[in-house]
Amino acid sequence: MSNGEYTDAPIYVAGAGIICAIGNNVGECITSFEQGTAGMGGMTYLNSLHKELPVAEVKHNNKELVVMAGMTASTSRTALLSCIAAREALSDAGIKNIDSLRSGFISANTVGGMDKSEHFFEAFAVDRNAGRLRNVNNHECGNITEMVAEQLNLRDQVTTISTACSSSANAIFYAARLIRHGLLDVAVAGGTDALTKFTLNGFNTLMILDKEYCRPFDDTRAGLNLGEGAGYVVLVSEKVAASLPHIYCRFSGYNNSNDAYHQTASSPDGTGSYLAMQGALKKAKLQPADIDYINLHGTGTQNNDNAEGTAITRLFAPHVPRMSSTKSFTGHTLGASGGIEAVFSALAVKHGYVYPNLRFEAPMKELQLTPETSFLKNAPLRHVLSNSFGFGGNCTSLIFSKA
Amino acid sequence: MKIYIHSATAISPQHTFDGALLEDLVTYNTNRLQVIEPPYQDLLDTKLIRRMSRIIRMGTAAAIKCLRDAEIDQPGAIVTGTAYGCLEDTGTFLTKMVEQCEDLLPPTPFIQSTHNTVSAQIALTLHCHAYNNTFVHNGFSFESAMQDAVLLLREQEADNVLVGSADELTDISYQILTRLGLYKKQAGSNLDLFNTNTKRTIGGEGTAFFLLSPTPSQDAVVLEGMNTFYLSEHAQLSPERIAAFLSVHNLSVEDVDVVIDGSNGDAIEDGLYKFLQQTIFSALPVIRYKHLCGDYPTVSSFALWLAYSIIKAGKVPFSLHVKQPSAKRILVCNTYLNKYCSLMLVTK
Amino acid sequence: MAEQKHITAWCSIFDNKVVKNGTQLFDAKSVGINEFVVAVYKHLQVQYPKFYKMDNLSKLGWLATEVLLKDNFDKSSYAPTQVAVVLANANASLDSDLKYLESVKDGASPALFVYTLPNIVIGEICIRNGFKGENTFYITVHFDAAMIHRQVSETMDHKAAACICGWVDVLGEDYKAVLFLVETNKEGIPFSETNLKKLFESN
Amino acid sequence: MDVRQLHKDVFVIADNILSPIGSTTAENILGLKNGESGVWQHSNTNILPGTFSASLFSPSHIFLEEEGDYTKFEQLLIASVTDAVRELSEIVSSERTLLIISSTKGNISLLETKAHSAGLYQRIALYTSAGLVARHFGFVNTPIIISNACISGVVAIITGMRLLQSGDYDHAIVVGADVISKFVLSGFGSFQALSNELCKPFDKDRKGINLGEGAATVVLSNMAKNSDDLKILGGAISNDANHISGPSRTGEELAWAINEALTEADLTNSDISFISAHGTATLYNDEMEANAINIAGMQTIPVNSLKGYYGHTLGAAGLIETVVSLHSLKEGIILPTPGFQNSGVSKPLNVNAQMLKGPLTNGLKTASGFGGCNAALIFGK
Repeated sequence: MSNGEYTDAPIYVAGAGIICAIGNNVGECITSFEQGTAGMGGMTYLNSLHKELPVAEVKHNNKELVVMAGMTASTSRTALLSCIAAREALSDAGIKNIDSLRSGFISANTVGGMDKSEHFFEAFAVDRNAGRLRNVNNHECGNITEMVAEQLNLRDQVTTISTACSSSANAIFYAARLIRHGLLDVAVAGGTDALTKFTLNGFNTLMILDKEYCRPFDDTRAGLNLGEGAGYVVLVSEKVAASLPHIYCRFSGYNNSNDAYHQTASSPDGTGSYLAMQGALKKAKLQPADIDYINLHGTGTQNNDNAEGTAITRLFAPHVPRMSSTKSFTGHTLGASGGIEAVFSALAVKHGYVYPNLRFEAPMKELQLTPETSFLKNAPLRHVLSNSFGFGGNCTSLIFSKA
Repeated sequence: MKIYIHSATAISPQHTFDGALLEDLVTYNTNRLQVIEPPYQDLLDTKLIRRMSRIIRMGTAAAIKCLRDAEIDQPGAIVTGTAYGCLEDTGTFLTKMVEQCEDLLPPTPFIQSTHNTVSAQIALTLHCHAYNNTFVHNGFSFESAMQDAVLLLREQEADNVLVGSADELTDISYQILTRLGLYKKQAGSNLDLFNTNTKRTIGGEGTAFFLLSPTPSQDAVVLEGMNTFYLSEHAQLSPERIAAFLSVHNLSVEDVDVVIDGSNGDAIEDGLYKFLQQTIFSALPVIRYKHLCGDYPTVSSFALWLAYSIIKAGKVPFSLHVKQPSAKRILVCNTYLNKYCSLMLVTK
Repeated sequence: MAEQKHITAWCSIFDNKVVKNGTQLFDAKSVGINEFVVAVYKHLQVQYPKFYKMDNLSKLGWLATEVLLKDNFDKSSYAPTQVAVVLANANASLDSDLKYLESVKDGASPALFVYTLPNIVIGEICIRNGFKGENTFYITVHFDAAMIHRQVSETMDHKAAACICGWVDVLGEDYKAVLFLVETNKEGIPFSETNLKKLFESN
Repeated sequence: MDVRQLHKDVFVIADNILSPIGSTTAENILGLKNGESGVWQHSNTNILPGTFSASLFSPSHIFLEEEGDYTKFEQLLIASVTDAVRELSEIVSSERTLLIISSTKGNISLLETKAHSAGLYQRIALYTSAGLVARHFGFVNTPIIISNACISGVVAIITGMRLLQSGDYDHAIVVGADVISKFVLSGFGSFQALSNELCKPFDKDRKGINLGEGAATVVLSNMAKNSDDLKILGGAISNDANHISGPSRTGEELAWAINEALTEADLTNSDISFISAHGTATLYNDEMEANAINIAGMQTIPVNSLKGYYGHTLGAAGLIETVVSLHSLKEGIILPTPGFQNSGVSKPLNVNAQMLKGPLTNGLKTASGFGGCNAALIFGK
């Protein structure tokens, strides 16, 4: 707790990094969008019995990721992904004098070191004295963040947020607030999650996993595909931004509201989603018509898309912006999705990208919402809204604006 | 902006929920201290109580009670810290997943294993659409939540914030943490924790919630300051760091009436506190508390509850064995795993 | 006042028959449209290889114009820009649209795509005859004598001395072309809504 | 006897542009002044291999609050007319009012998604859409539908002008619209006529057109409604009689139409303040237009192409570009030609690259299209 003064000073996105099923870095992801190549497929690295379920895996085994991340062999996949993406973001920002600035790492995840804990439990469930302890040593979400913060030498503010699927969106806006309070000059913010049997089986019990490739916002949608990855933005204060050769955009609005309807289901009228989007607009001092593109939460479940679509219609009609769910490419990366989609949103503002919503054919009957199915470039996007809604009714919307 | 704590509620291995301030201490002869669950009927829907796991029950109940004590219907924000999240459900789902070969698994443990379940359940119970966040950063989970709450108030995003922590120790986690070497090899009475002169500590769990706002009231306690130091090489709670922290608030150690320190019975780790008592705190009464609730990542929330309760009650409980009869300003120093250090300063 | 306009010739191609000024010139029983239009082309004994590249709408309009102008139209008495073409139909270029869309599956063909506009038939007629005057293609559900009369009058009152006008429609095996040559200061049937209607229906 | 003596003045008393840039004329003009363009780069392998640039509505764009069973094409028409006649309800229901609709491909996209049947073919027909639109507003007279390739919009205005001048009607509501779907994209793609970047009309690096979708409406009346209402002064149409998909080699046919339109407007080429050209940015079109403008002796008059803002909106192009030009004239500005840097046509041409300001009196709008058709329209104060 500092005595820094809180100001409404602008916050800028200066760097971006991603690893997910459609690319090991930002450039590869954009190429995949351009070519319409989705990341889903059969299970290659996840060792689950539910082979019938398509997943969007990062296309490397842990050994390869260890080399890419420069971390030790026993590191959780969650941390490896985090480190690769966060490092890309930081080097992309190219902040030369970072050691003389106050730098923080605000990261989110939902599984922590669960990939390793699962291993441990296979033995532990049989014999409480069995199982390699090093596999459970970094089970906690916070450990993942700390390992990466140490790798990247980010020390002034380090914390972890876990609010299910909105986790990393909350991390990003918490980081922005820390800068606005004068507690940080630079923050690497976003999230990570690895595919684990735990989450795959968990979502499977909820019967919201599609056995085919997901179809967000389509009338025939039948659930989500799980994915994995990490996505980070580098947020900087106005002063730091002025010293940088390039920035992506301004991070202008954010809001977290709770649906307070059900532990896992969204309310039919999308109250939480509506409040989050409305709150973010208010924060950014914008009208609905100012938004040019919405990166949807768009998981592809009946419930989410219906609630989100209803909220969008309520808030935006008749000026419904272009929209798409990039989860049709990346799968639902849970705690990483808000970070990955924030990167996509920042790039959208910078380069005028609107991403395609794959496999969309017919709008939901009750809602006439048609997402974009082409990849657009050079679109003059002034403001982009990114939605991330999670279990526990946690709804967060972020707005990225032309700098 | 001054931040006031208007109410504080704790469910812990002691009788902390019913208002009696540690009059009768509960003795444990194990290394695992478990919370004493109060009757929940007045606070939660009976049907819900049965469905909730222990951590969700105690977290939600403490939060509701905290709001009632502050006479607030709807908080302006809900922020929770938990290091481990909902371990009971996580363990149940993991075990079933292994034992049943990923087949015929029940959804409820998975749903309730999500780290933000307590925060969400509070919102759900209150039908509260406001800001809702959960920090999961190990020994700083509660401190992070507190920081978020204070920042929200400074931003005027909320009139008041319900902030708290919840962590549970389950059979599985106790076994694993024991194997990882966190707890003492020999069990003894928790009340003798500081007399063992052995390594390691005892396990604990608990929840505590606070209602923070910038508006003063009769019984409110001021949260004057908070700071965290991370990583051992940075973290040494040196006399200089403590003095610097106090001087930020234009105070010196003479202005402090009582210190609550984070000694946990580990003969080596507690060396830090012994050093502080010989130096900066030499003239100050020190309260130790981890023998009451055990050690766990969000244990500093218990210390803050204790500091609040002492100031509000206007007396230091006899059971704490401190000569000081009352305190107007209390400094809470905590360390967890010798890695996460925090300072909190509260005053009348 | 505008000059007197007269219908100086009319022609219909319909129901496998070619009729000019009320006289049947050619018929070919029980053949499909594709064979029929080629048979008419051969019957006319003209050399115009581009004919084979056209879509059926253009072929039909082109053939009807050939018949309409044969022997009785003195091109040299008009400047190219004095001859207008005003046509209408119900189905626009749908016949070609369907064929084009079918071809897209194997790669879109520019040769087919160009015919997915109804006014291309006017282009083919103008290219054949060197007409450079006003030209418009209208869509009406049925032959609308009043509309044609009005639009042709407008064009001829302002710009044109002669106008080829009428109806050309094709969709699959259904087709009908009825064209009129309207000229000023020439003998013929007075150019009126009633006469257009009467002549159209007589076919 | 000169028929022009019988002419009544034809005023434009209301208008609308509905495009990806905005839903009203005011929004569009503001956007254009700010340099906004609806043309974005797209890639969608389901539609075309590679990338293309086009000005397309957001798929979620809501045109009508109650969209009923209207197709997107019909919604465009209805929305555009609704805005244009917002304060003209008495005109809509008058027996002396005519609806004129211009489109090249109308509902053709239905062929891509719906099962083919005789019923569908009827649903697609432009007369079906025209009937629905007429019923929606309660127009008394049967609408006139013009489908004359890319000059349709200009021809529609000329048609409306003449019907008012002849005294047959007092008002004409002229609306044009086209929707871009796989059908049109693949067709222009097959001609190698699509540019994958912002089109560059008249530029030496021009590589082809951008397609666009949109609608526009003008309400013509034989009585002025506002003090600054502009007049449609003259128009003419011609044919190249050269090639069905390539323009005239000489440009003399378009030049003839321009001269005829000038004569009808009782003006000479020196009375024209600016030209809004067709300017599609294909090699041959732009060259032909340059030739025509030179033949008409107008090569020093500022000329612009609006295709860089809207793309080529086919049956709506003539209307959209006329409405923009009318407002340019009123405001005394000549809009630049987005994408133009260095002249790439063989004849001198005063292509406008920067926004110009000054008093303007009369404007010329030209259009040319497949089938060898050309049209010219003069408007002024």
